[in-house]
Amino acid sequence: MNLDIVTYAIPFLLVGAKTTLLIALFGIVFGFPFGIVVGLGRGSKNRVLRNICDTYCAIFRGTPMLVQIFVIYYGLAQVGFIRHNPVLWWLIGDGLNAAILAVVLNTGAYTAEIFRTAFLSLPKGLIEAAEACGMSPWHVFTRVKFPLALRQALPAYSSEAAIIVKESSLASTITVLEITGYAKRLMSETFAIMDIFIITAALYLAINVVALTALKLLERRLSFVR
Amino acid sequence: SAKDGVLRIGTEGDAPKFSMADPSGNVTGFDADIANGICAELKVKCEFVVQTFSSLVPSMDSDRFDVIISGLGITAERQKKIDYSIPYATTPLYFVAAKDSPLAGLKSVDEIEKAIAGKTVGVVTGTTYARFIEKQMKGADLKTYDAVTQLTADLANGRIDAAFEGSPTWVDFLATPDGANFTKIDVKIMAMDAPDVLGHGMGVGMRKGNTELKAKLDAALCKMVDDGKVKEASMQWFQDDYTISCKK
Amino acid sequence: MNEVLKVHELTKAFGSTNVLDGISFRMKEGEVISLIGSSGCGKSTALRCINFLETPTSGQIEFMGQAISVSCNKRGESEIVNASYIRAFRQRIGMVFQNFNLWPHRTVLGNVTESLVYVLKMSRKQAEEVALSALSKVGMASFRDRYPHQLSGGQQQRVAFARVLAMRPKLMLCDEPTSALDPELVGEVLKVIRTLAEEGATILLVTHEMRFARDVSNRMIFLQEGRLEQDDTPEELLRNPATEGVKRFLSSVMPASA
Amino acid sequence: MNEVLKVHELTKAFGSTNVLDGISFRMKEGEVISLIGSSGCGKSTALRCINFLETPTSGQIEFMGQAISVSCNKRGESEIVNASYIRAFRQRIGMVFQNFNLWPHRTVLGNVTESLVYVLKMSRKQAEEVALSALSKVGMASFRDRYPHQLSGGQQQRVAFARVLAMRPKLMLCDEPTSALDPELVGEVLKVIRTLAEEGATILLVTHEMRFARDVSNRMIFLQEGRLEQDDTPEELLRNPATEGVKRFLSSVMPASA
Amino acid sequence: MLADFWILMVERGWALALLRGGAVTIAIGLLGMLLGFVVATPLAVLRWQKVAVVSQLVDAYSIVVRGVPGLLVIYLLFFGSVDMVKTVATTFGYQDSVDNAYPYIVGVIAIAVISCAYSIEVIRGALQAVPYGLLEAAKSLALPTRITFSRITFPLALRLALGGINNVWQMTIKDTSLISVVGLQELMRTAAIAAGITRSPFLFYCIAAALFFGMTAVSQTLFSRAERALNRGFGGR
Ligand SMILES: Nc1ncnc2c1ncn2[C@@H]1O[C@H](COP(=O)(O)OP(=O)(O)OP(=O)(O)O)[C@@H](O)[C@H]1O
Ligand SMILES: Nc1ncnc2c1ncn2[C@@H]1O[C@H](COP(=O)(O)OP(=O)(O)OP(=O)(O)O)[C@@H](O)[C@H]1O
Ligand SMILES: [Mg+2]
Ligand SMILES: [Mg+2]
Repeated sequence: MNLDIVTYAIPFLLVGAKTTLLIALFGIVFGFPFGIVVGLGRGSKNRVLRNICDTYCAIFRGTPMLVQIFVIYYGLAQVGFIRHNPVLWWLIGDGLNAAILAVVLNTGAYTAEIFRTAFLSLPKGLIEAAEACGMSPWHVFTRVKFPLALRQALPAYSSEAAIIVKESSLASTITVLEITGYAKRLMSETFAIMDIFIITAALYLAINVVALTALKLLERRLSFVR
Repeated sequence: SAKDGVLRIGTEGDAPKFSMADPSGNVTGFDADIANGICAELKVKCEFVVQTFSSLVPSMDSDRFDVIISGLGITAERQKKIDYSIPYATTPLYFVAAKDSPLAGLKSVDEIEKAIAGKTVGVVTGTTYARFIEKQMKGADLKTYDAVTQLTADLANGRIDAAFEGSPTWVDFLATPDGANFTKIDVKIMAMDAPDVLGHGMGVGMRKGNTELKAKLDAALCKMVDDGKVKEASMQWFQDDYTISCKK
Repeated sequence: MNEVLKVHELTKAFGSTNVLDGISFRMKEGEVISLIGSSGCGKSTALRCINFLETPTSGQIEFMGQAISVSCNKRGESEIVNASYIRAFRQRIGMVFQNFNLWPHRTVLGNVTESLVYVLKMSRKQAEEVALSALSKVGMASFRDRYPHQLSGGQQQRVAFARVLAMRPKLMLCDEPTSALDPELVGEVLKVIRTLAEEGATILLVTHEMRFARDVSNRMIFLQEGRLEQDDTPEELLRNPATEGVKRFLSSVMPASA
Repeated sequence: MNEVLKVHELTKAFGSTNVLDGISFRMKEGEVISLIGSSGCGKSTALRCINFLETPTSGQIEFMGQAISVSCNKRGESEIVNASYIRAFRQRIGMVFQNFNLWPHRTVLGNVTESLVYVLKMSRKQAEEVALSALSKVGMASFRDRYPHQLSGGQQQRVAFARVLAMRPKLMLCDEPTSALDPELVGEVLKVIRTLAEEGATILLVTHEMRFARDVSNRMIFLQEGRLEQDDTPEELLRNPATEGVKRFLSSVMPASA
Repeated sequence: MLADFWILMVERGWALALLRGGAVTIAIGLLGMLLGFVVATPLAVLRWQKVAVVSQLVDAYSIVVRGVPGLLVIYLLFFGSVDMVKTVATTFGYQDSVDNAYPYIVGVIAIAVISCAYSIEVIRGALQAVPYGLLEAAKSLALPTRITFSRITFPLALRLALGGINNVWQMTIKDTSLISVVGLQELMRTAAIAAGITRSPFLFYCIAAALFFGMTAVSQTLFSRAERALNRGFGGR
């Protein structure tokens, strides 16, 4: 690997890493609770709510995220109403906001599936025990359902977190200069495709190793014998 | 080349007018005409391999094909990685802005540089244009796009104040309904105006160190420039002559 | 004395099989009733219907003057009238499950304090005190920091009992609360139940131990295949079994006392 | 008569707490032994150590002449000598769990046939016949197509018992096999166990029901806090408790027979 | 409008090209996913049983592959091996067939390597969630390890893993777009080329999305059916 290129590229890529982290962080912070709510919606007794959540998940899991991000950024921008509504335009007018929105919507759908099955697999008796002592549905959820489902869902969710970090790279297609955005620019500039690509991958790996290890430690901390 | 009698050519396939792969895999466009011309000169058969831009160079390195003909701009930076033939053509570059924009009527690069400070300018990645904006239009806020269609979409949406692209793009865009509100800023920028950033025009890319192939290609290209084949192709696709004359 | 629970014509079917077949009985404050009957006769189901963990097919449950009734609508679905009472019911009705259902992610203490903090809204400190006093009544206070999987069967059962005990429910539903306990501990639990009853709690328990049932309860209810066959004082039921079913059941139970 | 099981100096510690403290006893073919003791004294752990579901800290288990021993190496880890015998042991030792552990995704019949097909290599048809005959011994044959969650507690326990019964093990370890059963069924199980013993099986069972233990067993072993306090015939143990612990335990159990 | 569409799709042949791309996507996605799953299962079991060294290696593999962009995996696999494979193939005189088949092989392997890493986590998580007592029951009955796994552990874990596997599958089918770098014209790449050349990105990306959606809709019904089957015995909820 050419050392010149490494020293030239890294400062740019580090600037990009900040944006990547920002998108991923927002993606997780908003996407996680959002996904859980949708997951609950998919298990709800209310048929309308269930169908809405099912459809949402089917669409966002069933289509490429690239297309989702395009539709949100380029497609919605063609709708006059959205362009003239300040709040909506703030949300999608700016590449970064649109990227975060897309990441949240996308990860929400996957998270929902992870948690839906986790909730489904909880031993019935444990929930009945909570209901039987008169806990409110909210407390049944926060004190019993969620902690148990979280433990079951963590391994799969850790993958989802890594995916969020990586999918944030699609933001580069809507002009956001995160790691991949800079990488593309550097590649076309220098044609040192492999070198830059490997540095880029190393950055993603570094971020994800931290994230995955943290989640693994959390998983270990929360584990119990069944 | 790896196979006798065949020249394998890597190209993007999704660049309108330059390199267009049709559904059955045939490639047409300016790049294809250049390639076919070269093959005719060398008396070999052309074989196109369509690849994404980012995998063109690694693919050539691993001998998936022999040369890249995909409108590659020649720059010193890139020459560290691959060898180029002589430049054979270059597209004039223009800024485009909304008709009612203060940029619209400007007459020189210096005026543009002053007026564009604080404004957003879009270019397509994979070109040398981003470097040009960064170096020559210091105050501008640069946005990069993966494809021309995205650049023009954002221009039409009003997310960017101006866009910087080759002339062929603008001929098409300004003719569309979306393009009706926009105008070319009448300052023609050529690669030769700023060779250290914009490079020296388009060349054929090849693996480093293959002097024999380079010599053959240079000769073939030079012949094509001289006898007007390049001009012919350029006129056909761009209705303009982008040829760079061949320095012997 | 006040009437605490009134079960009226309680029916429950799983699919096409009737598990409970129109059961009616009443419980007064401070009463202890044992529900007896052979395995699979519907005892657990009856308890679970009272706090609506299982939705009855039809019938009415009246608790502390509030009634929830279930009727069959035209499409054959059960419709609950006053479903909003259910949480209020459950807050004052405690349930000890046949298979304990301790929360595996909480310690012994956590299992007990949970409902104190989140249902009775006690402060954590107060909850711990209450929990520990409940745990020590069943000899489990020293296990406070263990997780359920680190306990023996009998220890788990006692924690499950303490979890409900600590809530001081008006009505306690105990599904075989002593099945995993040694006779010494059964005696302890018997004492606890008696004290509770004296303090005004009402207790409905399922048990297979006739001796225990006789010692602890004011009345015994015998179920057979979902039907209530006899509802009497222990003495009366043991002496004068009302039906053949009761007689046969008892004969295998207490050959000595027969 | 042949010696079937020899437990020698069995010790088990969880972390720093000793749960079993050097237990030794022997069982001859056709013998039924009841393991009694208060909750948490280590009965279940003892059973689980015998078929190595729990690795003992040290000690030796000899079954049908084959011995597996465990010793502590220098680093304080348990080392099993002859670990390869474990499967052979388990093939001929059946275990009824305190909490049943029925497989939720298999029907009642499936739960029983599984080991018949895959361990005893019976054909599926033959396995079903054997399974049904075992199930009918505990009155569960008619539930063959139900899933475990559709059964009452006592019904689940009986299926768990039948699952082991069908295997005709040489040694049966039963952890409170009648805790969820009504007295009538306890009598049935007692009969089954007696028949098994007569046919040459050896049975080690944990129970809290003294009457049942007395009726069914040739010997009773009393554990207290992991130590074996007495190993005697039921009559002897009930009449002459060897230690204070035994005496106190029994006094709460059989006030009538004391 | 409709006429334009007709010309674009039928006369210029994009419809057929998209379908062909879709077929490549399905073939590579399906093979890659299956191969990945088949390899992931034993690895997840080793990881679950905490087999020394192996389990650390599996962990490292899964963290690294999940941690780096999928594109790198493909780049390295393809450009790292293509020279060597070419030399070997040329020596044995199969250069042409290898040239043509190799991108497909690498495509499948790369997708398998990626999906495998994700599947491992899903399966491991599910295995860990199987109540231990149920496995003890199998042990105490001396069921052979293989049978215990195939008849008890796996079906129980599969029920818990199904949602996660479904996620991995949905992700994998879309990850096939990465293999375009080895020169395969799968669905997304075909759409991208069409979008670029015809300057109708919206039309083509949306068609691609619709095709993906169609594929996942089919797989979704299969998954739902499997879920219902595996939930037998757990009571409706
Ligand atoms: N995993 C564990 N970690 C720590 N202590 C444990 C663990 N498992 C069991 N124990 C303790 O070991 C002791 C013996 O448990 P065991 O299950 O053998 O009791 P038991 O005699 O079967 O009681 P019971 O009649 O209540 O079932 C108990 O005090 C229990 O708390
Ligand atoms: N989900 C279900 N589907 C079908 N039948 C069920 C279901 N749950 C319980 N049953 C049946 O209902 C009957 C009553 O069950 P219940 O649990 O109330 O019995 P029980 O009296 O508590 O018995 P035990 O003393 O054995 O616990 C049993 O025959 C059982 O098989
Ligand atoms: Mg019951
Ligand atoms: Mg026990």
